Order: sequence, then structure tokens, then C-alpha cells
Amino acid sequence: MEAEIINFLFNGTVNGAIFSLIALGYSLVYGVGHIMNLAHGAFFMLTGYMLLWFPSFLPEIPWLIATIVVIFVTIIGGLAYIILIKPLQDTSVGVVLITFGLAFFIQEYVFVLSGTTPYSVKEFKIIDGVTKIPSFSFINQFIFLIFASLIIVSVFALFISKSKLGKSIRAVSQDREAASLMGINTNRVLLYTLMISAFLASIAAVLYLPAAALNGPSMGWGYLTNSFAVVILGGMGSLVGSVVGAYIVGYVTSFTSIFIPNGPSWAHLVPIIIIVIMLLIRPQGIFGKKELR
Amino acid sequence: MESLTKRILAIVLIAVIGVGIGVGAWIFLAAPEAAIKYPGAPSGFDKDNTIVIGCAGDTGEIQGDANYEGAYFACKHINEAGGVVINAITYYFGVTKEDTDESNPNLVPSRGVDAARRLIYDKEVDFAVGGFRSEALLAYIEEFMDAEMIFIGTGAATDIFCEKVNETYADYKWFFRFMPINSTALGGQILYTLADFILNINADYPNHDVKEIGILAEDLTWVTSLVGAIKDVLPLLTGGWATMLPEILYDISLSATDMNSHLADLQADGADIVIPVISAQGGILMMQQYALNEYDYLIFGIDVQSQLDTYWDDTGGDCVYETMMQTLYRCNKTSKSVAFWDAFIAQFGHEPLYIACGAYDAVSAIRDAVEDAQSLDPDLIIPVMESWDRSNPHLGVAGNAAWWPNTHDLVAGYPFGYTLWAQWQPGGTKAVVPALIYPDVGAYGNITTGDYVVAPWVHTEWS
Amino acid sequence: MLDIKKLYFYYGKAKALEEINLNLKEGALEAVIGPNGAGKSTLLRVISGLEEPDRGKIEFLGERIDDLKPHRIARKGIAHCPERRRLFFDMTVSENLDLGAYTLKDRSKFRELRKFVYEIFPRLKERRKQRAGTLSGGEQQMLAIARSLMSNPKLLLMDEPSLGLAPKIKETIFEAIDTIKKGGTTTLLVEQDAVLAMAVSEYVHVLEEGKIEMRGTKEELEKEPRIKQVYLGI
Amino acid sequence: MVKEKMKEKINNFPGYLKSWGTTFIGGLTILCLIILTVIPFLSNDLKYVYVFLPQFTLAMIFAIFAASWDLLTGISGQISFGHAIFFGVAGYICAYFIDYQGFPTWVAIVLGSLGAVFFGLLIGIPCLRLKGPYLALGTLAFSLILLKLFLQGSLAHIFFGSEGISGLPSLSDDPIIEYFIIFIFTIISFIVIIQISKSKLGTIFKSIRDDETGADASGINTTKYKVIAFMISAFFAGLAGTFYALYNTAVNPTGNFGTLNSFFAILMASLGGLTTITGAALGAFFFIFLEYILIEIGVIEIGNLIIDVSLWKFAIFALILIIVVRFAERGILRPILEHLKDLWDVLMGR
Repeated sequence: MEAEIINFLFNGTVNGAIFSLIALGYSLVYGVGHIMNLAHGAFFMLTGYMLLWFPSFLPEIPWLIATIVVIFVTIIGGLAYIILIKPLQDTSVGVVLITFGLAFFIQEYVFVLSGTTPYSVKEFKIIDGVTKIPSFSFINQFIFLIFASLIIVSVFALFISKSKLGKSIRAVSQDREAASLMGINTNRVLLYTLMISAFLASIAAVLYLPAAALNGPSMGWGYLTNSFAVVILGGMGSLVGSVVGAYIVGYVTSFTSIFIPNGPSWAHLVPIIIIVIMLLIRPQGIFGKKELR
Repeated sequence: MESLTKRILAIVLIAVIGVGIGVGAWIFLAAPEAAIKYPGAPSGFDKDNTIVIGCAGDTGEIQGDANYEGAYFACKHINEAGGVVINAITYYFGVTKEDTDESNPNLVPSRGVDAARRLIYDKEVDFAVGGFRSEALLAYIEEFMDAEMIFIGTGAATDIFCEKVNETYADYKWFFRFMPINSTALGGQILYTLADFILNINADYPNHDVKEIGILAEDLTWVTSLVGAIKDVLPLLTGGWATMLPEILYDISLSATDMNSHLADLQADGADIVIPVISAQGGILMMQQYALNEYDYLIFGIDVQSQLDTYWDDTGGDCVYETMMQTLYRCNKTSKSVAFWDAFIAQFGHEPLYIACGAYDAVSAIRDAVEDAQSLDPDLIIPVMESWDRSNPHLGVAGNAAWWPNTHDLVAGYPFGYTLWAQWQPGGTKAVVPALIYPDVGAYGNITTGDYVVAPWVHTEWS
Repeated sequence: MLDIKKLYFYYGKAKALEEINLNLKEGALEAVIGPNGAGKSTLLRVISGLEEPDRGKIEFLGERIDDLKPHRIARKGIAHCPERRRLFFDMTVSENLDLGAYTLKDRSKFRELRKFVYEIFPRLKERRKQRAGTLSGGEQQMLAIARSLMSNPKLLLMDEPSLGLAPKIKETIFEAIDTIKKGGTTTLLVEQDAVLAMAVSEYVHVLEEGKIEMRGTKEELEKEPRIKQVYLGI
Repeated sequence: MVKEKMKEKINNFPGYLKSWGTTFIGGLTILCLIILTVIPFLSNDLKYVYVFLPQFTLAMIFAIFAASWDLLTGISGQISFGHAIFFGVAGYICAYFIDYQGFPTWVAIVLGSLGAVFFGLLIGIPCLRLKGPYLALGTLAFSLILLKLFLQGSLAHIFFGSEGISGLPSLSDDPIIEYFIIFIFTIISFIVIIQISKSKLGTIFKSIRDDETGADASGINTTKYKVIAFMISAFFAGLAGTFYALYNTAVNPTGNFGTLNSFFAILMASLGGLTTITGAALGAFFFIFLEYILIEIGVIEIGNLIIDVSLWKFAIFALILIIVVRFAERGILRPILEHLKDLWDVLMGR
């Protein structure tokens, strides 16, 4: 029983750490631009596959490759905004379709290059090995992930609340028109937001996937669904809500998987059920306000 | 005046577009005859004297490509040996393939149906081989049956197809299964192997009771009966020694943390042996977490991806000590096995997947059946193939194929259809390890190629 | 300073502004009054770039600005204090002021301006750590005005500063407007409360159904019987 | 009174048809119908009949599906990302009654479609509170739940598991007859959907889409009409779903409940142009035949470069989607029609 509780806590925390990184960016973009970015999961997946591809033509220095990959994905996020999303951002269906198209394209591109075979990228692990206690063994990379995630989230929170760009991001998310009257270039802010969001998804992948595996080109969708659950739970656009929501989803998933009979096959339904329940009971989420518009 | 010019221009434009569509349609309708090539057949050979094998599989994916490679390789061998003579006319073999998109996680059955129709009506194949995902095959098999064309299954293990042959013979008699043995028989072989393995390994470790057995399976239809059988029968087969832990049926979209939590769960429950029943991507996650955490149990079961020679690299070597069921490996399973294995690697540069072995055997069998029947008429060929029973098996590279009457299903058990058990060993090599269902030295020589190695951390823990 | 010539604006097919001509001298405080829905706010929205005019020309300091994006116009020195305040409600008072000074590069100027607005609205200084959403209506309006002053604007567009406020607070606000005027900021005031508007401004435009029907100095207009009847209620 | 009106309408119908036939849209529609009627008889080639023709059948099935989505989202403004719910449920119900209860095919089709209507009610009511992206998410979540439930092996005894139900009869063994059955149903469905969108009901739907509070204020029971929109849309999506099941002779979770199906409906309808209804047909034909052409092209060899186009088909698909959504916001149907109309006017000498 003790081992099970540790197992639940540890894996729940790891889930929360990874979900919070991914969902934070997703929620940010939604909050600032009301953009439902369906390509968010694809950024995560693409990072993993770039880690797989890049060593074949770059010097094999893991941290260098990882940095280049993250920069690459961040730029792709920015380009996606400039080329695809910006002209359509006033129509919610248009944005959804175009980001879906982008996600679908990235997925199929990865499929053509690498097929559906799973791969390992464990050479990018920052800390190898495990830490054992009598009843449980902790994967070091996951421990690192938890702390890194907490640090990144804190730095991000600090950035959003203190920096000039952070303030303008918050301003745009609260009132886009008023922000533009302050002289803030709202489209520029949205661009940065999308880049930050892609950056966070990419960092999440760099931290997590080396200890996991590249599970085929469609693996991004699962993380996207989880992000949905997280932001619906925490409230669309609420950043505090995203982090809290991420850990709730993480623990609930882990709890279902460990303590509920036949839980493992239900664990992935839990986030979706959370989406439905929250939408029906409190669409604005735990921390969200009722949408004024 | 201007409007007249415009009018003429418009009419000309429409005429051009119309002619264009017409020409396009004409080329499209006329082209197939000229354009189709049948790889494997001697070049410049007449279509009428070519027996065309259609490969239904997922082009660009390992299973579909394996199916094609196996069939192609068989055609090559047959043609090099002079083809087949029917009524004094020499026929050669050729292959062609269509993409059924089976391995797509978002499977769309209409693609398979479309591919089947292309094979039958466009490529005008004489026989078809392939299929590995039951859901897809279930849809497109109907096309082949409607067209009364012999279709040999090379990848799907579900019992359903052969049950259909049994129930409605007149509708499904064109279906045969060459690979793998059906899941019930597979279950039996796994059970016997496991029971024997548990008792043997338990005897090796007097200081530790090897008795707690866990099951880690993906939650899909094909595993349910297998898992049920393992749960119910394994304790009986071990004389009540083995006790089963609650099985873990996971959602196929699981993440690494989920897998880690499942494996830790098994560890916490005190598992000694974990039986994976995995066909999809879960295997790599499992082995990665297993190797990293060095859990105190052995992994012994089914992991389809692990049969690939690239699996070692794909997992970064983490699959070491995993033991899984594998249809064929380089050993003397039949007299043809080793030669086939080496020739295949020489041809394609990688090991044949089980589907490739099945397709090779299937095409070779078609050749023999056609020769015996002296006809291409399925009604004459089917009786020939049905005559291959236990007293008169058809010798293949992956086993001696014999069919049960009425079901067109493979007979299981040594020396007919049986699976080998192979273990990944340090250094990235694979060894066929001893198992109850086959002797160490069979009728054609050594079957086993190495001994089972207990993972060192487990060894330390247990002794 | 601000020169509007023959400006037309349509909401879809409905005419919202029709042939607006308006000229604002440097240092002036002029008001636009008119009934609800006459297009007063629309006029300001068009000037600050939130809406794109369909025809006509807007020049600011001799430069055409009618095709610029709002943030560009803001950077040219036009501050728009929008209708219903439009504060950043989840942010503190001082953060709102920071954002007001978004285009301001000069730190010492920033401090000077902050001191100035805290002087006009001492209440804001007391509540500078408080979220804007928790302020009372009057305080929010003060903050909105303060925020638009923080960019050190050359031209201040003020939209209905008295909307929904108690008479006493209205007075405070208009005292502040007077102070701002004395500080030398050119201001275009849009206001429904004609009495208050006319009290502070030198020149008044009457906008009705998208057209400027009348204009003149306070004294001139006060003589007009229609103005008396409809707007001043005398 | 009403009867007489009807009678008058029926009496005037041939004349109406004649005058409609000479208008641009009418002429074009009749031309398309004639082309679609003669297409099955153009060739006896086996490939033509068994491979090429079924693409039309498939395209028409998806046209009904996409049109049903357009009715719900384009006309009524209820953004649905989970239209595969109705498609899949109807397919499964139809398959269940044929395979397990031995019902005649046509009864099963009716039951399947009605089952979809029931689900329209079931999904419609809880989703009423949701608007815009939230509704999209809600419907998407519902479809994902169904997909996962049907996929689970451990629930196979209830939901048939990952292998689904197979061995259904086709509508007909002859592709030409199958084609015409679907053809007739497509025409009927399109006429009904277009008539609904033009009727009083359609006006109410549009008023809800454009301004829900306004519609509410003017005394329209928006709740009731939104549910009705869901149910009507679900009926046609369900009809398409049952045909799709019979076309494949099998149903399985990903094929019928897959999220991709929902997106196909969206893609097809928005490619043609939202709210046009007929645009959905254009989009369906476009995507089905794009895929067909890419498979036909197969492998291209340019010097040493060998590209298997059929492998790239979905990537190309996605690229075209991106380009169309990005550069043709109104869809491609209306611009094409406008250009054709110009051409028509020129031909008519106007």
C-alpha cells in the first residue's frame, strides 16, 4: 500500500509537471488571443522527432542539439502565427481549421520521414539512472523534470507579472482594444505569446521524452486533449488555473490508473470526462471568470 | 463586337476543357493495361502468362512492406527456378501491391476496401496475400470473397476469419491462413511455454519462490481472450503453483509515466514474471522503464515490435533480456529456414518479419497448389490446398503448413505451426531459447540457438 | 493639430458618421455633445484607429493617420480614454498606470507624470496596490483618465468620463479635466452631460445622427433655443 | 385552404421547374444531375465500375455527412467538432441490428438514423449551455469518450471492442445499383436540407446563429430550436453513417467514431463554403477524388528522387487544407459559381 501511494504521488506529480508546462502555453495563447491552437500538441511531438533527426547532421552534443531544436520549434510557432493564424484570427472556426491543418501536416510529415515505429531518444537525458528507496524507485530524469517544471513555471509567472512584455501580454488578454490604445502592438504580443507557448511545449518535450519514447506521429493529440482538460478545469486563459488544473488532472489520472479496478484503461478517459463535467457544471473553470463576451 | 469575341473565347475555352477531360479520361481508362508492371516477373513477359500475386498491406509501414517483400522474394525464387508449368505452358509469378492503410491509428476501413478493389479489378491479380490488422481485414476480406479469389492471410491472428470459413463455407472458402497460428492456439502455446518456464526457473532459484505472475496488456479486443486464458489456465498448468496478480489492461495511448506507474505497481505487488501482451507502441515504453528501473521481475510474453531487428536501436538497447514469442528466427525450424533467412537478409538488408515469412510461404504454396491442380481455377486449387493436412503438410520456411479440415486454419504444434521464443541478449543479439513446445534439436537440426539469460539484477535479487 | 475632413464611416450598411469636419487647435479643449447613439464614441474610435473610416481624411500634426493601426496612432501621441473605462481589471492600479506609459521611454518623465496624476487623483495613490476591478466606479474613471495621461499625450480623447457616476464624483472628475486643460494638454471631450461639458470647454460641436448639426463657443450655443431645450434643459 | 394552396403549388410545379431550369443555378444543378446519372454507364471496364465508381458513392455519403454538419454549424451556428458521434452511433446501431438481430437492411438503416436522432437529443441538451469554442470542445469530448469506450477490449462484450462488427451485407453487390441507391438518397437529403435552410425553420436557425439574445428576446424558444437543429443534423449524419457502414460492410471504432471523421465533415463543408450546403458536396467530391488521384499517381521518379505520392497523400491533403482555409475564406464554391455565372452570361450573350 505504501508503495502504491508513493507510486501515485510520484507519477501524479510527474504528470502534473509535464501537463502544466504544456497546458500553460496553450492556455496563454487562448487567453491572449482567443486562439484555440490545435497544433500545440504537434509542437510537442515535433520537438521529439527533431531530437531524433538532428543528430544525423549536427555535432553530437546533446545540449547543443536540444537548444537548437527548442529554438527551431519556437520559430516554427512564430511562423505559424505570422503566416497562418494572424490573417484568420477573427474567425474562431478559421483558426481551428488552420491549426488543425498545421497539426495534421506536421503529423503526416513526421509520418513520411519516420513512420509509426516508436523510437528512443534517451541520449538527451540530463540525469540518467534511478534513485531507489526500498519500496520504490524514482527515475532521476523525472525528478529533474518536476523541479525544472516548477522553476520554469515560477520564472514564467515572474516574467508575466513583472516584465514589460509580461504586462502587455496580460493587458492584451484582458482587453485587446484597450491594450492597443495604450500603444501596444497586439499582433506582436500575440506573436510572442505563440512563440512562448511553442517554447514551453518544446521544453516540456525535451525534458520528458528522453525518459519516455517517441510514440508515433500521432502522440501529440493525447497531450492536446490533456491540455484541453487542464484549461477547462482551470479556466480558459487563467494561468494559475492552468498550473493547478494540470496537477489535478495529473493526480486524478494517476489515481485512476493505480487505485481504481481496471483503471489503466480508464485513465485516459478521465481527462475527457473532466472536460465534459466541467463544461456542463462550470464552463468558466475553477479559476476562470464568466466570459463577458 | 467585344461580347462576340468574349463569347467565342468562352466557347473555345469550354471546348478545350471538355477535350482535356475527355483525353484525360481516355488515357486514364486505357492506361492501366500498359502501365501496370509486375515486379518479380521476367521483363517483357506477357500478362496472360503471369500469375499475379496481390499484396494487401500498409505500404510504407513495416508490416505491409514485409508482406510485399516476402511475396516478392518468393516470386523471384519461383521464377529463377523456371516458374510453373500448367498444361505445357510456363507461367511466371509477379507481385503488385496496394496500400490498405491498416497501421494508421485512425484506421479508415474504406481505404482497405478501395485497395482490395484495386487489386481485384484494376491490377487484376490472380491471388492475394496480406492483412494484419483484424479490423481492416474484416472489412476488405469481403471484396475478395465476393470476387471468389483466393486470399491468404499472412498477419492477422484472430479466430474470426477461420470461424467464418467453418460457419459459412460457401461464402468464405477462398480464405486461408498461413501466418500466424490462430490466437486460441497461440494462447495454448504461450500457456504451455510459460507454465514450463515458471516451474523451471523456480527450480533454479531455491531461495526465491517464482510464483507471482503479472499480465500487462493493451486493452484491445485481440488480447481479451488470451489474457482470460492465461489468468484461468496458467495456475492449473503449474499445478496451482503460479498465482496471478490483477491484470493491467492499459489504454493504447498511454504515456511513459503511465507505463512507469504500471510497472512500479507490478513491482509493488511482488511480481516475479510479467507477461506482456502488446502489439503496438507500448512495448518500447515498457522496456525503457524496465531497463531504467531494473525491476525485479522477468519479462516474458508477446511484444510484436520486439520481433524487429531495429528494435534494439529503437529502444537504445533497453530491450535487453526481454523474451518474446517470435515466429521465425535464424534456426533450423524447417530445412529451408536458415537458407531463407540468410538469403532474405542478403536481398533486403534486414531480417524478415513474421509477415514476410508468411507471405513467402503463402506464395510458394500457391505455386505448388497451382502445379498440382494444373489450373488457375480456385475451385480446383482449393481442394489441393485442403489436402495439405497433418499427414501431408506443405513444407515452408516458417513451418510445415497443414490445415484443419473445414476451417482453413493452420494446425498448431510441433512440427506444424508453432512459435519460437527469442530473447534479446547483451550486445544486441537474439537467441532462440528452449521452450516446452519445441525440442532443442528438431527434425532439421538445432532449433534453439542459445540459453535463457536471467537479467543480472533479478538474478542478484533472487539468489 | 487634429484636422478631420469629410469623414464618413459605416457600420456595415448603416451610416454612422457623415461628412464630419473638425479642426482642433493646440492647447484647446473642445467638446462633442449629442444624444445617445449619435456617433460620438464612434468618432473617437475612428480617430484612434479602432475603426477604419470609409472615406475622408484625418490629419494629426500634419500627418495622415486614418490608415494607421491603433497602436501606431497611440505612439504618435494620441491617448484615447475609452467609453466605460476599459481598464485592465485584473491588474493593480500602478500596473494600469505602467501600461498607460507603455510608449514612454523616458523614466524620469514617467516618474514626473505619475506624481502629477497622483496629485490630481490622490485616491489612486492610496489604492495603488489594489486591483482595478475592486475600485469604485468613480475611482475607476479616475484611473482611466490617469492611465491615458501617463503616455504624456499631445492629444487626449476622452469618452463619456461622467457616465454612470454620482453627481459629486462627476464634479471631481471635471475639476481634474480642468486641471489637465490648464496643464496644456489638447483635449477632445465627448460627453452626454451637456451642462458639464459646456462648463469646461471653449468650443462645442453638436453631433446628431452622425452629422455635426451645430457648433460654436459656449456663449453662442447657449443662445440657441434648441440647445437650451434639448441639452441644457432650461 | 391549405389543401388548395398545395394543389396550386403542385400544379405550378412543372412550370416552376421549367423556369428554374433556365436560371443559372437551376441549369447547373440539372447538368450536374445529368452527368451523375450517366456516369455509371460510361464504361464497362471493371476498374471503372469497381474502383472509380465507388469513389462517387463514397463522396456522396460524405457529402450528406458534411451537409448535415453545415446545417448544424453553418446555418444554426452550433459549432460541432464531434459530428462523428452521430455518424458512428448510427453505423453501429445499423450493424448491430443486422448482425445480431437479423433485421432487414432497410429497417436497420432507419433504426440507425433514428438512433442518431436520439443521440442528437442526448448531446444537444447538455450542450445547450455552451457557446462557440466551448461547444466545440464539448462535442469533441463526447466523441472522444465514445471512441475510447468502443475501443476498449475489456468492454468488448458491450461495445464490440476494437474489431467492431463485420460481415454486413452491402446495399447491393452491383456497384452501379449501390451507386444509384446512394445517389437517390443524396438528392433527397440535399433537397430536404436546403429546403429546411430556406424554410421558416431555417430562418429561425439563422436568427439564433446571428444573434441568440435577440432571437430569445423576439419570443423564439432558442432552446427548443437548438435541440431541433441538433436532431435534424444528427438524422442526416446518421443516415450517412449507416450507408458508410454498409459501404464498408463493417464498422469499427476508429473508422466510424474517429475524430478524423468529424474533421472531414468540417473540412469538406468549409472547403465548399460554409452555409452553402451544396458546397459540402463539392468539398466531399474534392477530397475523395484528391485522395484517389494521389493514389493513382503512386510513385513519381524524378531522376534519382523517388517520391511515393500515396505516402504523402495526407501531408498533401493537409497542405491543401491549409492553403484553402488561409486564402479562400469563403470556401471555393461561391467563387467558382461566380466565375461560371460570368461565363454563362457570356455564353447566353448577356
